[in-house]
Amino acid sequence: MSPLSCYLLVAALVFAIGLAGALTRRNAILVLIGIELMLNAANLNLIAFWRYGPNPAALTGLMFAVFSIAVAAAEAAVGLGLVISIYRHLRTTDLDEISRMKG
Amino acid sequence: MQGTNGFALQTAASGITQLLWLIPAIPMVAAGVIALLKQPARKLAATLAIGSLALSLLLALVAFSHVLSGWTSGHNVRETANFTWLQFGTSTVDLGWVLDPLSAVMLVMVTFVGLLIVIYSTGYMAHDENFTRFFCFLSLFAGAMLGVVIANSLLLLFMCWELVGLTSYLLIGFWYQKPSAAAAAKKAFLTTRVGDIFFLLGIVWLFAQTGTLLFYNSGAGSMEPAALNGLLAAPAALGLSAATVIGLLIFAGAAGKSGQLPLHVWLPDAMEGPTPVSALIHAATMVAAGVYLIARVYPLMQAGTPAGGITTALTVVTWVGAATAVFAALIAVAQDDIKRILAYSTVSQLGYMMAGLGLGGVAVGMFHLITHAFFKALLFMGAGSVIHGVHEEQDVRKMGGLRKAMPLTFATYAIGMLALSGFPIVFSGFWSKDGILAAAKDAHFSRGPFYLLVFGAVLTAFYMTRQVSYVFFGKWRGHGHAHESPAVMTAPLAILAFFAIALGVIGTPAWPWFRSFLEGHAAAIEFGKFGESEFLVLLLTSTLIVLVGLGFGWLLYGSKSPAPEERDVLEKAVPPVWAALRNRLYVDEFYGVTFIAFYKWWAEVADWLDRRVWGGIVALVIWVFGRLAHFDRFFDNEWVNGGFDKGCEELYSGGGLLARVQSGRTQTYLRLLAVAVVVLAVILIWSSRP
Amino acid sequence: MTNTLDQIFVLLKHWIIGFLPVWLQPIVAALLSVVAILAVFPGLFAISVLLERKGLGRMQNRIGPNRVGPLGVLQPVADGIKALIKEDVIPYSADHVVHFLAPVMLVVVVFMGYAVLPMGRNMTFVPMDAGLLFYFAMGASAELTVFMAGWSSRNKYSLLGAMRAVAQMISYEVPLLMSSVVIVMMTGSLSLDKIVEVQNQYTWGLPHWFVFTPMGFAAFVMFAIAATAETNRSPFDLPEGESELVAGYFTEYSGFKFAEFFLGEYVAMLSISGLGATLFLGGWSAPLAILNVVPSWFWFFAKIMTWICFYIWMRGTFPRLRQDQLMNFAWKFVLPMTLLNLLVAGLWRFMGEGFLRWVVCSAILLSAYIIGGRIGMRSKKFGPRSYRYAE
Amino acid sequence: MVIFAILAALTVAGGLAAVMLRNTVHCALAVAVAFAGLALLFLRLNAQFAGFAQILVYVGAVAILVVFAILLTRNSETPATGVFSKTWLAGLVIAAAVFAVLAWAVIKSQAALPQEQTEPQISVAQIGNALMGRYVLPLEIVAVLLTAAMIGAVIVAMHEKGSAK
Repeated sequence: MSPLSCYLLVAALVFAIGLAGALTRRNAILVLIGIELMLNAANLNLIAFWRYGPNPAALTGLMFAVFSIAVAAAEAAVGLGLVISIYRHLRTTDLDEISRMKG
Repeated sequence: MQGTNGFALQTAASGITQLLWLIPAIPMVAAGVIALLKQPARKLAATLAIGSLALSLLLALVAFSHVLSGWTSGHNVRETANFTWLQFGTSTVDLGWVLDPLSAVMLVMVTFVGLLIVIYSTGYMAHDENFTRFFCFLSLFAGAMLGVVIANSLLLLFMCWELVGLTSYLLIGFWYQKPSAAAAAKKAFLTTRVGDIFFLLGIVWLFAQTGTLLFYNSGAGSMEPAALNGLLAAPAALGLSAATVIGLLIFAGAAGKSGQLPLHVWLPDAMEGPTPVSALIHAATMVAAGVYLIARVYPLMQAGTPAGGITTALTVVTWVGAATAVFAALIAVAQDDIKRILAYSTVSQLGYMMAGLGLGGVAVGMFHLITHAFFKALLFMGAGSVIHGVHEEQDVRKMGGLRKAMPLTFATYAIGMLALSGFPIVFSGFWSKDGILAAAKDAHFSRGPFYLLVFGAVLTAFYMTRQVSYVFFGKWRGHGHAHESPAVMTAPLAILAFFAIALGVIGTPAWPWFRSFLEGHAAAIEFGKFGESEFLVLLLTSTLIVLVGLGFGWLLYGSKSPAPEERDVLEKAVPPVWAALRNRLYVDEFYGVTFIAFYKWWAEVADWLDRRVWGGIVALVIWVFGRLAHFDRFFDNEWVNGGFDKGCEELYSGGGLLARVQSGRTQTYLRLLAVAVVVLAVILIWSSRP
Repeated sequence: MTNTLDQIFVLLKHWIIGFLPVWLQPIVAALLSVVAILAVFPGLFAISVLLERKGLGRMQNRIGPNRVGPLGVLQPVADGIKALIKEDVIPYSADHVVHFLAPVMLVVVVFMGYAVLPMGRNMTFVPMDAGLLFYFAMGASAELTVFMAGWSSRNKYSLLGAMRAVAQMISYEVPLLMSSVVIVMMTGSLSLDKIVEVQNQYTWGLPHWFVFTPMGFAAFVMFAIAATAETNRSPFDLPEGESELVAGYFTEYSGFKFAEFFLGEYVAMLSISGLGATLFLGGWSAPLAILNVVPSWFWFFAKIMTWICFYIWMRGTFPRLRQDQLMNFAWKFVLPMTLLNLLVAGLWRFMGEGFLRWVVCSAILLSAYIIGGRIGMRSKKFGPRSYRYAE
Repeated sequence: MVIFAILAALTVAGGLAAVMLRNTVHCALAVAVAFAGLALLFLRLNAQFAGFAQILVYVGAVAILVVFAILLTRNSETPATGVFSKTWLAGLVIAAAVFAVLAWAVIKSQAALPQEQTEPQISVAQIGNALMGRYVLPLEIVAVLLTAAMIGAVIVAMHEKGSAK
């Protein structure tokens, strides 16, 4: 059981947890939280691979993680803004009730 | 004249040559700007048009002086500025412009006359509500023509050529609310198109043969010995060399534009346009374009001249020209519309130019072109002034005695008329026509053209006299009363009148300045020539001709004033001939019964095919399918429908099932996504395992 | 001699751990540093509280605390005892866990900030490569604790106070970061020790503090303002504006928890003053070359206390802002100015040595501030206080 | 290894709490804990910069944002109805499947994974140089993205009458 695989397993677990949250919760905000968790799990993977990868000096994985953190911040801002405006229009954030886009 | 041999080629482009493109560009830009103006901005539009043309004139003069200085200092200028426009594969299409005596002279003439005409039309069109549009077209027209003049590449020339065609269409149909104007515009456009098709064929062939469309390119151009010899060597159909055939094709285009015999029909109808337009088309720009084209490609036309004779191409040119000259002159005799008379005279004069080109070389034809440009512009603007003065009346029989009403117009018009009919010594027309006749006289292959041209000259003098005496002599037969035109219209007349006289000086046999300038050898003054016998003979002959024409005309029409409804003198004399001439020798009708009728017949055939044959087939098919459909319906009702309805229900429920997937629930989508990820990952790992 | 005096604490630490087995030494060293920090700063907290109360008293023509001990110097002790023996009331409907966690976490994160502050030559607890980043990370997590406190005590005053506090802290954290980025640009390092090192050199006996450069000074002003707001000090103390919401987010706290908040707030003040001193005022470096005989740690604490006095003075002077004024000021004046500051810093960097860059940069900044100030004053967004809501 | 175990446990616990707690605000706080744990894991991996950035961005900003959103959408109180959607079982199963696949992949490919090696010493200066040199284009793009996101968020969340906040 090499340390890298430990990190990868933890990341996988966190990812699965986030996915479960995103799939099972009703509240849109909590779905967003789950998605954030998934993103972070991915970041953990990136950094772990960078750390144990063949060429850490290249900084590739680290950079990727840093950028994805920045992008995730933007994503959170927009997502929550959307949730708020949805709430303003529909008076709810319950995803089971929000199905206007029905085909 | 031996093509380019007379020239010490000098292709190092000087500054003015580099800037030559500005001359057409300025009016075109002005046109573009004017097009953007609003209707009320009349002053600005006029200023722009005049200013741009004045600028072009300035540049043209600079260019001319450059050429002139080069000539006087002994070496002859032919400067080209070429550039590659397109490149496909190994072959390139080059464009460029050339500055040599020919183009220089044309530039000055076109810009000058054009400028005068534009100034004139500010007065003539003053009351038209589409003032700005008119000036936009006018500038564009001038620009296009200048482009034709400077072009050093057959392709560039063709572009501007087509532009000229387009603008002529726009201008002739300027009063498109008049159906006749619209029709005339269409006619002009289509007729010239016929010629242009051949022209284009010639261009393509030339390119295929020589690989270049440049005229002069320091030895590599298509008008230069190397290419020409190649063309001569290349055989074409029925024993003609490629050079000849290409020359003829190009001539067809020229004939279209300059209204030569088979294609002249559009020119008289073009009178439907505003008079300044007629002046511009007939004097300076459009019709001149054809003649200029022939002059431009002259080396090609006369390539491989047999000893002491002329080439096939030039022979054709000559005969067509001469025929046109007489033909049009005949028709002109029997016209009543003041502008139509002038139109037909233009056609005939163009015939002269062509004949001159064919027989006497560039110099002769071009000289007549220049002089004619001036006095024909003069005549047209005079006619315009008359029409303006008598309240848009165009029938000469409804005029008369105007010499008192509008003296200035009368004076200038008389000068123009005398110049046109070639009154001896003082008028430029005399010398230019004289040159042509001289060339025709010692044409070796046949005397025919000479006699034709002489006859045409007589007729010219005759119908001009008729017209003038109808318009200016006798007593006033119109209604209302005539008034002199404003100064803005008469001033250009005066200027043109001056040139109509003065231009003769540079073309006398004694001092053939123009010829030597064009052909590029020093001009010598030798009054001795006046003494030489054959010159004197010719002089006397043409004088005689003119006097006969004038006298006959005066005899029949002078100062007597028949009432409009009264029949014409000639009509009384020889009714059938008169009728024929009156109806323009039935050319239009001829076309009507031949080409147009053919097309009509063909259309009917096609129509019949459509109705009967194809229609029948279609009907048959329809019937068959109808039967099939009946059978099918039976079949359906009995067997299919049951099953089909079932299937529909199935599909419907299936759709409902699918629709449930599209539930609008984000989580559902997310779930599907995750499932897909799982499946893909499994596939990936499975496939990648050893 | 001076050197020993300068390094006295370091030597002390080494002397102590000298007695211990090697494997124990690093742990004990860390523990010693922690203990030192935990001892010194609460002490400073007590002093500054006393200072504040007396100073404010003087400013308001009162004597201030004067009962406990000579001239009331023992007042803080009395306060501490009182806070400790007071009953710890927890509202019935409160969210107990969070309610308990909030003050603890606040104190923790605030103290963690000290880990990277260089308090003297070789006196940085953890000389970290990304020290500044670490400090701000801690500062950012303080906001969460404030929210926890406000939300957990199920009281609308607390909640409102918390929201105000969080909004204000977020808004002013941006200029705070930006203004210190200027220093980072000039030193090319995030490590606070490095920053101090750069400033610890002298020409003609004068130090190279960043406050003495144009954009450094501008950043210093902005930093001071932002720091005041970040620590919810007057005039930016709306979150605990007693006239509007009883005591803001710690309304429902009493006894020791309240003391923790109180402590946390002052310690945060001290630490952010320390950061400011480190960034702009040359940290532990002496103000004049000749004064290097005085130990470096003295200068550090001296600067902190000066800053504290400045705070107290401001509190005694300025009236409180309105919420909208606060926000507009943050986003429409402070932030743009700090951004401009960044540009100027870049300019400074690329104009190279010489007298010119001084003129240009100061000119740009000066004009910007004058114009911006004028416009700001004219607009009623954050202009001079208007009483349209009062009457 | 022990420290790693602790941190991993902390992270996973935080994540689980965030997903399972009934009270929304508790979930937010728990997720903040999870973020912090991840940050510490980053530090464990010598990714100092990334770790602090993680704290600064997630604990400092995203968690606060989430909390704000919760309060603005009146979600701070525990809902009376179930907090899990009707189809929670399916979701759970799928998540489990995903984890199973991932774990399987990791364990299967253990041989291929690179082994332990010397800790890379990365100074912030190096990262800065990389950001300004090799990764300057992504940096700029991210900057643009963040600006756009900020504006977009403001516009989306703004009241119709146009007063922000």
